[in-house]
Amino acid sequence: MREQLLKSFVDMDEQEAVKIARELVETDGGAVAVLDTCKEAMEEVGRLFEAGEYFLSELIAAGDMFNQIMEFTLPKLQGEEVASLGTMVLGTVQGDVHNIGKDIFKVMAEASGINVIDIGIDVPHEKFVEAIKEHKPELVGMCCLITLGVDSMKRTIEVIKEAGLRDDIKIIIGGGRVSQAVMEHVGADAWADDAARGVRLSKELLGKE
Amino acid sequence: MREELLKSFVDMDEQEAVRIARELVESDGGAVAVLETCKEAMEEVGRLFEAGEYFLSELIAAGDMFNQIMEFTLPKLQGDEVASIGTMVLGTVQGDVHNIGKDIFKVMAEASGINVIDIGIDVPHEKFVEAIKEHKPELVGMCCLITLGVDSMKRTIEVIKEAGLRDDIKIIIGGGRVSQAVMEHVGADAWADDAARGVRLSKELLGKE
Amino acid sequence: MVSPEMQKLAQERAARMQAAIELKEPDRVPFTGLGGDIVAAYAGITAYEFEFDFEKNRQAAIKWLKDFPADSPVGGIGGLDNLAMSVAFVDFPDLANQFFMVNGPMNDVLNMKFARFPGRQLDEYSSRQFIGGKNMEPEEYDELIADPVKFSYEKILPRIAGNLADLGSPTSLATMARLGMVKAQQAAEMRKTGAALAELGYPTGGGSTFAFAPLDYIGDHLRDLPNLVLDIRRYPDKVKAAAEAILEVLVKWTLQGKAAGAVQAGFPLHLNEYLSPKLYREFYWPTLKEYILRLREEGMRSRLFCEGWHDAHLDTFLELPAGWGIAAFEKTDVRKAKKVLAGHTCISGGIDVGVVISGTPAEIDEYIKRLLGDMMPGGGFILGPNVGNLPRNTPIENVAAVYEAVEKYGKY
Amino acid sequence: MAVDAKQLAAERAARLKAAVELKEPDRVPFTGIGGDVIAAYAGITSYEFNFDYEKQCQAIIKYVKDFPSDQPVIGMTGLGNHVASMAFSDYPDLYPIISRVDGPTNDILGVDYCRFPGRELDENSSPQFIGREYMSAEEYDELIADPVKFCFEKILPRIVRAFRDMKAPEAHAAMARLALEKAKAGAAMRDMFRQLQELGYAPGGLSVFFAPLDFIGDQLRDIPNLIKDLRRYPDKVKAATEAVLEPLLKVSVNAKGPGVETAMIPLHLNEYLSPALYNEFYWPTLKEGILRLAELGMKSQVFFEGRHDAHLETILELPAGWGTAYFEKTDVRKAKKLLQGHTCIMGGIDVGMVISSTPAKLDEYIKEILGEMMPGGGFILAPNIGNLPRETPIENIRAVYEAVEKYGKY
Repeated sequence: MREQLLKSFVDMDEQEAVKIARELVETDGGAVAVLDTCKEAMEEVGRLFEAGEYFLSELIAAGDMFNQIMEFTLPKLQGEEVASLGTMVLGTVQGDVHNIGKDIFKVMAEASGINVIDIGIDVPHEKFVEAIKEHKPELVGMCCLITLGVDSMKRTIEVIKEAGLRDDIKIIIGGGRVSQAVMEHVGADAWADDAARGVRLSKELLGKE
Repeated sequence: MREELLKSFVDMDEQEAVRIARELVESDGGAVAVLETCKEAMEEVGRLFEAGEYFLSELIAAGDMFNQIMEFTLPKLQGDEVASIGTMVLGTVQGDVHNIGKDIFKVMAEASGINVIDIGIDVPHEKFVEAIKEHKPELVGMCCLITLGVDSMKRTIEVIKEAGLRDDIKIIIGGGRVSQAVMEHVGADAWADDAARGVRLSKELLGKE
Repeated sequence: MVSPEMQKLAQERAARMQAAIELKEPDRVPFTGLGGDIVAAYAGITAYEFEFDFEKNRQAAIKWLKDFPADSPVGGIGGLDNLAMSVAFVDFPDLANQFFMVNGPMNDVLNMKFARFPGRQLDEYSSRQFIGGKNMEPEEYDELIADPVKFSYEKILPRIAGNLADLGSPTSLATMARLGMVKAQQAAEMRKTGAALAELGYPTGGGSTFAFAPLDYIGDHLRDLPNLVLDIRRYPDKVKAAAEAILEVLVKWTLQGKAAGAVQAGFPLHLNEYLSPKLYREFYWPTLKEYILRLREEGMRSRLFCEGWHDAHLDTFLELPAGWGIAAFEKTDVRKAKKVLAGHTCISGGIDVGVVISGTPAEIDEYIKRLLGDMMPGGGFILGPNVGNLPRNTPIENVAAVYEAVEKYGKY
Repeated sequence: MAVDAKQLAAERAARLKAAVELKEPDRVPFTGIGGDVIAAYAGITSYEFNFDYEKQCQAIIKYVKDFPSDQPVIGMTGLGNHVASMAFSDYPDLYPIISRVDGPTNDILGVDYCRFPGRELDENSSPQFIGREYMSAEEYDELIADPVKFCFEKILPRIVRAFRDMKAPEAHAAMARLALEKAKAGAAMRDMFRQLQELGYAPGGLSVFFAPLDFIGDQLRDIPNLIKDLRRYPDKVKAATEAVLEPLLKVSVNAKGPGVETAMIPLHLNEYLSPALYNEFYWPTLKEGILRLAELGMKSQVFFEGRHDAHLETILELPAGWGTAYFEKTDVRKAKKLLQGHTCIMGGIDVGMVISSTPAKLDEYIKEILGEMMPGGGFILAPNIGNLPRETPIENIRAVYEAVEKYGKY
């Protein structure tokens, strides 16, 4: 059953994957099995994306399937603690109000076991600092779609330094306009301009790859 | 009954006048009686207008009553010829497309027994000549509301002269902007800037006053 | 740039008008000047060109004013009253006034039922004409009374504007955009004309805006005059209630003109001539009077152009406070009006256009001399034509005779 | 206009034309680089740049004077109003006033997907498009039956606050106000284009064409929904792309005019789609659009946003000399190997470098890119994305222009 769920999920066969997951989750220990299989499937989809075989269309479809299945699986997991790889505070920087990139990344990050705290779009610098103090995350993710975000990221990281929090966290920047040069310019630890790469690098920063 | 009809008509009591006329017209010879009384009433309204006691509002109301009563009276008159005191060709001159003045005058002129041939608005000079040849009227009425009409009237009368028809007819000009000075300027026989005066002078020109 | 002499001339002209309005004796009799279709003829252009070509219109106005200077400018693009549209958009102060005067190019966009323009519905030498019609049924009085703005927008506008017949359609929305485009072009032209007039020594500030007797709105734009006259008999209470409801909307509309800098409101009176004194006092005058008083509270003067015969209603002016404004007369003899209104109302008009058309220069000189002799003493008088439109082929020597006579006999 | 300005304009136009015709011009045509930085360079806020026509024009003229290039760099002052362009596609004379939403227009219309500095955003942010789902999946059939009528009656009221009730006076007043406002903007633009002509820039601009699937994705269904539709309602999506093609072409023709003979085609969904989905849903109507535009006398300049590497070969299905491929993330060197002599290639300057690098490194960077891309012609140097942020170091920008001057000669 797990094999069929994994295969249908990775092959983007929505009806099939949801059908099998519904059956499996009813069997005892089924919920955990479904969750792990879906995580594995999402990882496989990410790998196919980075290999250039899958594209954003597949990432979005996968994220949508993952959410559908989690809707009837997570309630059954109340008992067992879901092993989380770590916590990430995620937000789109000030002046940028796009969220499409952030949302695709969030689904995949959660699917890979990262506990994501989403603090929204157009996020002022101080709000990042408050979120870091409150949730004590290992990771901070800063998204931006337009080039204007580059400067916001730089200023946000400076404010985090001034608050003496820089060394407690790893910072990854993401979005259409980031690159190695931009990462060095703003002083972040990693960059990704697609969700799959972002999840992979986040796990590396958590020392989990 | 004729007295009551005449009084209610002149007093602008529409319901009453129409009611009495309906009754009277059923009695034999009633139709002619109703027609004569209404004509007399219209003449009285015209006189009150020229005396400054009645105004256009009364002229319009009288014209409206006259038409309502004629609707059920004329069909009954088929037999006896309605004595007409003369024929008039009536039109608004070229370049002027107003008809409100012409329409009020026409109702009163017909009510006073003049057989009016209405040749419309914005009437080219030649059309007046054709209408005169066709209907051989004793009278020609030219209306205009705007000052532009003054010149059209002048040119129309010149064209009528050239067609050798000037001496067979009498010409009366009417409308808001005409006056004694304008009448002499265009070469007409009479002028009137209100319907009541227009009907009275038309009858004078027909030698009927 | 406006030369100092022209600025001084503009101030003199403005002061002359103001003195007359304030019922005083100015240095000379203020003269509004003659104009109309003749301005186009004098410049050798057709009525069509005068209505549709702003540049030619401006040149014609400038040529006319250079040869026949007066105290207020004449010429410029005119239009037909489109009050139903101003009422429909009265909640949009930046637009309501822009839609009131429909000129040639605007009518090409709107296709108004009442409009007749040279070169379009008329030959290219005819003057533009407003042909009213019945746009409302008697059964609709209650709807009009309940909300004149909503009624004018939802019911009347689609019936009178060809391209707004189907509100909410692409055509109706496109029409409004095109109207905006035409108005934008015209705003630029107006500025150019304003500058040209300033250079000819004409005052630019403190202009006049539009106003309308509430009952005339029903007569001209809703029921048509004959029907309204009959309505007054058949539905007196509804006609009165409608006039009251419309008054509120029209005052709001005129005050928008004040906000844009106007100090005077001009009323064209139409139904006045139709009504007996009794009907005039009962149906027409009450809301018109309140309108004038409300404008006065806001610091605005009114100018009433009493078309046709106004003799039977002259005394009603005395119900207004002295100095309320200007009464312009078409047919009522200004001498007769002066006897009733001297020292109370500024009187305007006096020159019978018929005389200018058909008289001789000598007769005209005598006519103007006698007129000024009777009217100038005591001030409070503005000389002008009884009707604003001289036909194209009015003899130019007659026009010159008028101006010369005013020059000769106009000094106080 | 001074003689040398006219001559300069002719040279620039010829330079660009030669590149598009896959020849070697005298110098490499350079579109210049700018964006939000234009306002910063003139010392005004983005809000002022987007809402004050005079300040906007002065800022552009100041920037273009100091940083001359082959096309005037005028920055981005608004967003496309593509649903309105389609809804009114039968009214070509309205195109100039309804096709774009700038700051003042948005104040009048209230377009749902617009965010402007000084309004929804802080005063130094840039205008942003935040679309959402404006059409439900059940409405595909209506869209297919009559896209223009559907866009007018159903979508316009959902995205434009002033058109919530199309019958209401507000909607009609908005149209009149829009025209009046655009006339003010037009007057300022005419004045700016006059000054640009004196600086040696021929008047003109770009028409626009929208890939049918992008129109559905961006303007109607929102991208995530559209992508799911590809699996759930494949036939309807395909039929919809064919149905909207005709009106979209009509919009491009409405925008055509003197000096406006090229249609800009910004792609969005290309980067999202696998080759299979790209070839089944996206490319067929985009390709037909480009071919039909050519028939209508318009060249295409396709802006391949994001990574287009997986679909690069499809460009070879177009006739040689069809137009220009403007790449954001696809490496122009890689594109050149495949498309040399077939397609004019545009791009090459990584905006990230200009923001973060140093003048010396940028000099080297431009030298290297020009060395590889100029030989054989058919290349236009341009930034990979059109918007340099306010804080971009001016010395970096100057370094780019100087490097192009130095190394740009054939």
